[in-house]
Amino acid sequence: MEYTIRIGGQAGQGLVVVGSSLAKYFSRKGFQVFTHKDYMSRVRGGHNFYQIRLADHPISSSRDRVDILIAFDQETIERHRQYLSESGIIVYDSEESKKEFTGAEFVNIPAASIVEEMEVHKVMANSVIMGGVLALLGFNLKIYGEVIGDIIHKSDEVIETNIRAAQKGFDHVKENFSDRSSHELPDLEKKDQMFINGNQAIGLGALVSGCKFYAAYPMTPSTGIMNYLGSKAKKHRIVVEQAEDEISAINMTLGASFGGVRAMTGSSGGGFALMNEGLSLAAMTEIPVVIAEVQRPGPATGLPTRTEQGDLNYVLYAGHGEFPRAVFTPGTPEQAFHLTNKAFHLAEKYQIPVIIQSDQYLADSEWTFAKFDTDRLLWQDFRLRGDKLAETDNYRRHAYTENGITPLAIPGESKNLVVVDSDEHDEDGHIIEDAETRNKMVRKRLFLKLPQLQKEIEPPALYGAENPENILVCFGSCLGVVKEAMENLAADHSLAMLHFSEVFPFPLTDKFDYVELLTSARQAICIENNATGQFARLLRSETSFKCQVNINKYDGRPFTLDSLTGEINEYL
Amino acid sequence: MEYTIRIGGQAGQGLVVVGSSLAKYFSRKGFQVFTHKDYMSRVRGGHNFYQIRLADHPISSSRDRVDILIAFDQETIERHRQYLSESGIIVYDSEESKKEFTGAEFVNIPAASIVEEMEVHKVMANSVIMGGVLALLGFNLKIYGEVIGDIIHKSDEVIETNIRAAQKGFDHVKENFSDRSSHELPDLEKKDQMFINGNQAIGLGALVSGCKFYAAYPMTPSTGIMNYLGSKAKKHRIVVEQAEDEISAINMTLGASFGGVRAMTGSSGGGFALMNEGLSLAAMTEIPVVIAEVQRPGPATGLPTRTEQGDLNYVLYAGHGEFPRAVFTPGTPEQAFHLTNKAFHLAEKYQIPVIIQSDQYLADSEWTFAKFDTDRLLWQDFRLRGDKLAETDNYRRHAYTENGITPLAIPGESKNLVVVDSDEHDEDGHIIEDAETRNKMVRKRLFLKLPQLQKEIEPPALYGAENPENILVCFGSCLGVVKEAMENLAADHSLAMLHFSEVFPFPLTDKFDYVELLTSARQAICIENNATGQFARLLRSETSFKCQVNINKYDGRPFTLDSLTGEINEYL
Amino acid sequence: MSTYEDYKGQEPAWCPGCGNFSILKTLKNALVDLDIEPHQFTIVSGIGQGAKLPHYTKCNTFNGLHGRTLPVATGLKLVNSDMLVFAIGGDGDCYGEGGNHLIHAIRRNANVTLFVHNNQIYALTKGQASPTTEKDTVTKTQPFGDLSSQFNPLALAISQNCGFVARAFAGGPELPFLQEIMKEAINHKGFALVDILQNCITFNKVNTFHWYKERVYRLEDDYDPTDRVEAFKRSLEWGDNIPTGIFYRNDRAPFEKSFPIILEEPLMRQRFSMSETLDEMSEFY
Amino acid sequence: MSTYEDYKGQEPAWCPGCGNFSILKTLKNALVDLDIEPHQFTIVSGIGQGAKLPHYTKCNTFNGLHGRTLPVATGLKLVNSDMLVFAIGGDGDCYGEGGNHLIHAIRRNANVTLFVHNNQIYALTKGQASPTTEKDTVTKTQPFGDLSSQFNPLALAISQNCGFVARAFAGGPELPFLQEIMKEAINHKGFALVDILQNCITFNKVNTFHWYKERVYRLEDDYDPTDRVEAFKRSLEWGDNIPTGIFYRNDRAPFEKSFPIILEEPLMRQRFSMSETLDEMSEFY
Ligand SMILES: Cc1ncc(C[n+]2csc(CCOP(=O)(O)OP(=O)(O)O)c2C)c(N)n1
Ligand SMILES: Cc1ncc(C[n+]2csc(CCOP(=O)(O)OP(=O)(O)O)c2C)c(N)n1
Ligand code: SF4
Ligand code: SF4
Ligand SMILES: [Mg+2]
Ligand SMILES: [Mg+2]
Repeated sequence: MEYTIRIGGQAGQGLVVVGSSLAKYFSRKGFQVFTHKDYMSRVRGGHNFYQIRLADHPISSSRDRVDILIAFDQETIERHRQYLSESGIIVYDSEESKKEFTGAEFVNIPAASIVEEMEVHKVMANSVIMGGVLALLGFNLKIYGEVIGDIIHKSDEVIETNIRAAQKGFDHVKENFSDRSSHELPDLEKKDQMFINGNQAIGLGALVSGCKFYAAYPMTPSTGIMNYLGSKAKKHRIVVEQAEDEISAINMTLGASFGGVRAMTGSSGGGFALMNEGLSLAAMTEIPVVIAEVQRPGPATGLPTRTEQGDLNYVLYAGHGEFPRAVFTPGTPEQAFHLTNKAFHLAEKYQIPVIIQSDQYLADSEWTFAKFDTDRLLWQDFRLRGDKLAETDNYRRHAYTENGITPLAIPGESKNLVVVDSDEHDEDGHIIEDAETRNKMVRKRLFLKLPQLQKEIEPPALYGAENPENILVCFGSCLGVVKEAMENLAADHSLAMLHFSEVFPFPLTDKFDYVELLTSARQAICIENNATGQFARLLRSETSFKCQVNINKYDGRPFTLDSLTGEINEYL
Repeated sequence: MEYTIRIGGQAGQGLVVVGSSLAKYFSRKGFQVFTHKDYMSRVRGGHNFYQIRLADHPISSSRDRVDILIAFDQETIERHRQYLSESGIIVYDSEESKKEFTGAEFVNIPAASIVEEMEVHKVMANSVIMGGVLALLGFNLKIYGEVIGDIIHKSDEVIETNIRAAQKGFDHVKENFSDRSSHELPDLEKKDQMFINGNQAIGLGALVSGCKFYAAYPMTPSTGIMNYLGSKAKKHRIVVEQAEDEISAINMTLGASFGGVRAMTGSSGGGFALMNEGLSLAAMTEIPVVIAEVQRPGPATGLPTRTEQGDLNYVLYAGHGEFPRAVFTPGTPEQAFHLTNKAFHLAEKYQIPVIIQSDQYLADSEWTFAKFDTDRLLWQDFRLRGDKLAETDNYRRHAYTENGITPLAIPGESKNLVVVDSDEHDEDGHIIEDAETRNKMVRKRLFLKLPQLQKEIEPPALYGAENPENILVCFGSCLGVVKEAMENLAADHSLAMLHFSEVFPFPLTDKFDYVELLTSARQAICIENNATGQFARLLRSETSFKCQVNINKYDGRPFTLDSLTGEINEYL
Repeated sequence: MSTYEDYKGQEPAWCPGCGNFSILKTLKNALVDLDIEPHQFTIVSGIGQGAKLPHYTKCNTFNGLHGRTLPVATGLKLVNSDMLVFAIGGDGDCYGEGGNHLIHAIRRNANVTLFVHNNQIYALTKGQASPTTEKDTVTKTQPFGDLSSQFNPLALAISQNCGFVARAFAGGPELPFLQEIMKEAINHKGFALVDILQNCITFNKVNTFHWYKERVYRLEDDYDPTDRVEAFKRSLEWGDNIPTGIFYRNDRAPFEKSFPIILEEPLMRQRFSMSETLDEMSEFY
Repeated sequence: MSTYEDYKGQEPAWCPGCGNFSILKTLKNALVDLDIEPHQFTIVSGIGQGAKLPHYTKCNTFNGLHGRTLPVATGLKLVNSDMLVFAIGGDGDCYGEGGNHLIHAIRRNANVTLFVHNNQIYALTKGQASPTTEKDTVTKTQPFGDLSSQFNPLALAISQNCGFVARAFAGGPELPFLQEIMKEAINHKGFALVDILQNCITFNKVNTFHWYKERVYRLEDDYDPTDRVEAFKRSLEWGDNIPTGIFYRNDRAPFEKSFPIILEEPLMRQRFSMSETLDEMSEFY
């Protein structure tokens, strides 16, 4: 069993509230849910949609075909009717669209007049629609109030009215479209299912990792991370500060980390560009920092509310000079959560910058998951503080050590001085210019740390056949859709996929020789949400292996299951 | 015949004046000269040196062994005595060093007391020393006044005094060290030899290419480009503007280029970092821009006055989003001159950003060259202006064309409107969000231009044997030293070298199959002035070819001939 | 003669009721009054709701990066001193991300007219505090309230001796006044800052149309805009009574008039001849 | 009790005769007077000649990027409100590259003391004009002369209601006065700007030691530093007579005191327990 619901209309009409309420409802009922948002860079008007896929089996992508189209305006009908599945339904309010449609697919719910009759605020029309949709799908309204309460955070009275409105919509459908409304669906076994998007997962990951400072400048689609941490700032004692610009954001973050707390910043490509000098500073001063780079299509302002994987090369090599960094490209909110945790762990352990690269698709897509496994979370306080610090004499911030790592002392908490410098420096942190010290410091900062860091990196995940003829290769947010596409095609083809979520330092082959696997296959198909195949290029520069086929998409939209399956199939 | 002269002392003692006067003198006499500077990031004190190599045959690097050490202080003697060649000489003033040395290598020139006797400014002591050194080398003082006049730009009287002082030094040596002073050297055939460093060559290249606007923020070692253009600003009508920061610099430059002139900016790594967002903007708006990135060792402030090739990856991938660019890495001032010209040509032709990457070593090293071949210079006005513009109707800034290039109109000079946007846009330059236009624009900006651009790129230069067993691979400023090292070793080994001065788009193999050459050799040795072998990595990512050996230097100093020769030899 | 219709551009993507519509309309009216044709001026804008404006009229346009309007405008003005150059951005654009450029644009005094759509909020990014947001306003990214004091653009401009400093409200009866100020600003020879109070109906529920309307008043007829200290004093007024009008003006020489090489002819019209430069090579002999 | 010797740092790499030596010495004296120990304070500095200062004393040091001292200082102060935080930079650093941060640091009002070594020139990079360079000064990168008007840091600070605004001259007889101002600035609870006139003997041949010495005078004893308009007026004086002293002060609440979560204990001393956060996962059920 699976359905795709697409809710289309203008910005400001409440699509997101309708969409996320429905999605959360399905998730609570124990279904697997996957949503994605397609919205314009404007506050009112335009055309946006919110898409929900729900199923009783694991899903991880969006489909092109729509089973229920909820049209908030006529444009939605015009644009999306073509995608309707055979037995698909279009839910609309003929008064709103100022037009009555007669096809069998149309379900007219007079939501506006229903709320007028009820003498309640017209925004309640959305609840009427939701009630109707739930009826069409064969759900009941049992936990509807609970869900809507969680989403809109309003008074009991308002929630009560919403429930009444939903009931009206529900009844309307049951009465007038009994042929279209399914039999009542049983609840699935109630698990503590999480329903979470990529931005929230990064925020939550930071929270549980002890992030105490987040400075950033708003930039779509990264702002959700700041919003999440902002919502927890009081309760969990996090300083969340909006900087005057991104340069300030990263420098504040470094000041905070230097001061003794775990600190993070985030932005999208344009803001990350402004942080590059600070990134290089973090490296030189060996100050831990975690940076989230949530991509949107570039260059420049590009398509601010859309998605792309066009900044991979950029985060790999950003910042002048040579220094170690780790770059993670999570494929799911769950990976985003764990990799954010790992990012803090490695940043603190090696005193390096760690970048989590996401994109609008991952940031805004909600998934259902079994509760994240908190036993896997890493936490260790690597800072030199308390008694240990008090007992330290003659602390030297950059003292040479066997592994290149000098314990990072908290300034001000002992007589020891903590001195860092953006110039090349000696063990004490003071400016030097001689070749010998320079060589030693490069050795400490770069050559000693890098191999250790590399050992921390997990190899790519393999899904599908073990000795496949065809291998799909991808990284980051393509995971879900490539995996489902592979599953679609696996019956007829010898097929597997490799997904890279930890891309730098590039994974070694000792735990899993994926290069051997790639070389043995007949062909490797690299699938990327960008124009130039940046991951394929990285793979080649690290392993000399060149993928035979590249599938790229760079129109600002994510891959969808049906079209990607078709495209891959052409090469099989 | 060849000599190496090293002039050491503190900042503020006038080493550069002495060094460049001598060097220019030798160049005017028809000798081949190569100089390099080693100086600290301070204005007074510390230890600096200026090194001159002169020969009657082509040279292109610095040596470790010194034939004449001019010591302005005792520290110079202590530091550099160990590098003295067998018959080497140390010129010093025992009064200045407060110590008399007795070894045969010492030539004491009491410059301070000579000028005191002459009752002239004590800075003239430097001329005394120069006169003495010329005597030691067997030169005469014939054109000394002319040279010193060109360097110090002072009144005839001052120059006259300098000449008299030099004569005193000359006479002093002839009288007291007749055994050490060589026979008079004949002038070599007087050619119009140029004597020029990398920064000047880029500035000159910009000037002759019609650069009319240069905005930058001072940053060592790139400031010399701005200084050069500043010195020509009035005469050649160039707006040279110091911006409040590098962000402003690149945005001003784009405003100027949009307005209708050839425009350029420059910085070192840290400033370039701040320009990244603007770089991406140039790409999106299709505004031509030339950027000079003159490297110093990083990360962060690093070693501000020293050299490294650590930003190669950075300039290749800087800026968010995907767009075409060209990156040039000249190996000599002559190449810097021509590649700057080519940079302007390609930037205007394809309406893209072009980056010239240099480094402190190339920026500050002076070379002698036969007069640059001006017949090779490219110049064509690609802008839509004048009659052609006046006749244009319905101009659309980003109109689709067969080759992706839309003529770039000058705004304000006709009724046509010029509209550019950092958002994704339509042919008119107005904001769009639809997938179809996005795809077309990526095609126009990136996919149509890139192959044409790639055809403009010259393959690497091959020097040495034709079917070599060993190939030295390098890029940028390593050219000179690797070439001489190869020549040193060529007698005993089958050896050649490849030098890449146009690295992006990476050269095709159709004109010269260097990949074939590399693959056929027994081994390729990649020599880079950085820690991580960035060029080797680029080569691999583009060709899958992996160099067998990497020689890297990252102590902030350039390779020198003797030690590099030795290091290469170990692998042969 | 240009007419209002000549300035018809793309369909605005603003919320119905947004103050930006009034600014757009008023600017067009000012341009008609001044008889400026679309190709005679360039709008350099940033990123934000207000910054979309050039697309909604007809003109040469450089819709650049968030915060970076003024450097672009300066570069353009320097190479084409015949071009009328306007810069348009939001309060976040001009006072947040672009704060440094504002200081230095004032110092340079290029003949650029800056119109700031000051809605005291980051609108395009959905409601974060901007530098001009009232202190202690709580938003999603200001969970403890905006703890910084409110930025005062007029006082800053006056502090650096900006050649033209004005404020107006883009609302109903004040639009003719805004139009007059726009015209004065455009006619001013040198850098001009016009801070325009603009209601954002969606994200700023404090400084609403009515909030502004109740508070704005005009500087007195006998107010002397050449008195810098008095101007400073008046620029500090905010709260129940918000003065509007031209606070300060002076006649510093415009930046581009100080470059001798572009006095006779704009740079972009000067023809280049490579051969005239080749002599410079001899300097290196 | 700390003594002058406790602050002995690396050997300065400044030119003999540079005004920076006086600033260094005076700062050390001020610290001795205030009995601040080296580990109790952090100097955040930028890049430039003056910005090398922390290496030449003893203290916690964050010698960061050119222009970026204030954000670093703010971040540090927010996580360690017990730390005394000074920011040190040059005129290029603080008023050029870092201009935007200055505006917003003033607005935030974190308890950070900013000492600007204002030598009216870019010294470390060898003599380009800085924002405070006298107009029309010709340098290699200002071939037409510096065509921008001189930046006025005090007026800017006063315009944004900076909590403490002072100027002093780092020369001979004025050093005790500088020392007093430094102490007042350090004791001020909130953001303090101290603009220090410092002679650069190598690159600034106009504003020399004697140039300053002949011109500086002290604000009158009965001068009232709480009068913002008067302060503004006095901040405009420059030329033959250059006032020094505390121009303006107020008692705005310091930024870090407005964050309820760090009032009881500095953030970096608060212990984190992962288990306390795990409940937040249930919000996503
Ligand atoms: C470098 C960069 N940082 C952040 C953004 C995201 N961004 C776009 S508009 C904006 C703020 C908008 O506020 P304002 O300038 O006041 O304009 P308004 O929308 O209120 O008119 C921000 C933060 C961006 N585009 N570029
Ligand atoms: C991003 C960046 N741009 C430029 C520089 C080069 N730089 C170093 S110091 C300096 C200016 C120094 O002037 P100032 O701040 O006044 O300090 P001073 O040397 O005069 O004390 C510049 C431009 C840099 N380090 N970083
Ligand atoms: S969000 Fe505010 S500023 Fe933006 S268009 Fe709507 S009302 Fe106007
Ligand atoms: S150059 Fe100027 S500021 Fe720098 S140390 Fe020398 S005198 Fe001082
Ligand atoms: Mg705004
Ligand atoms: Mg200075």
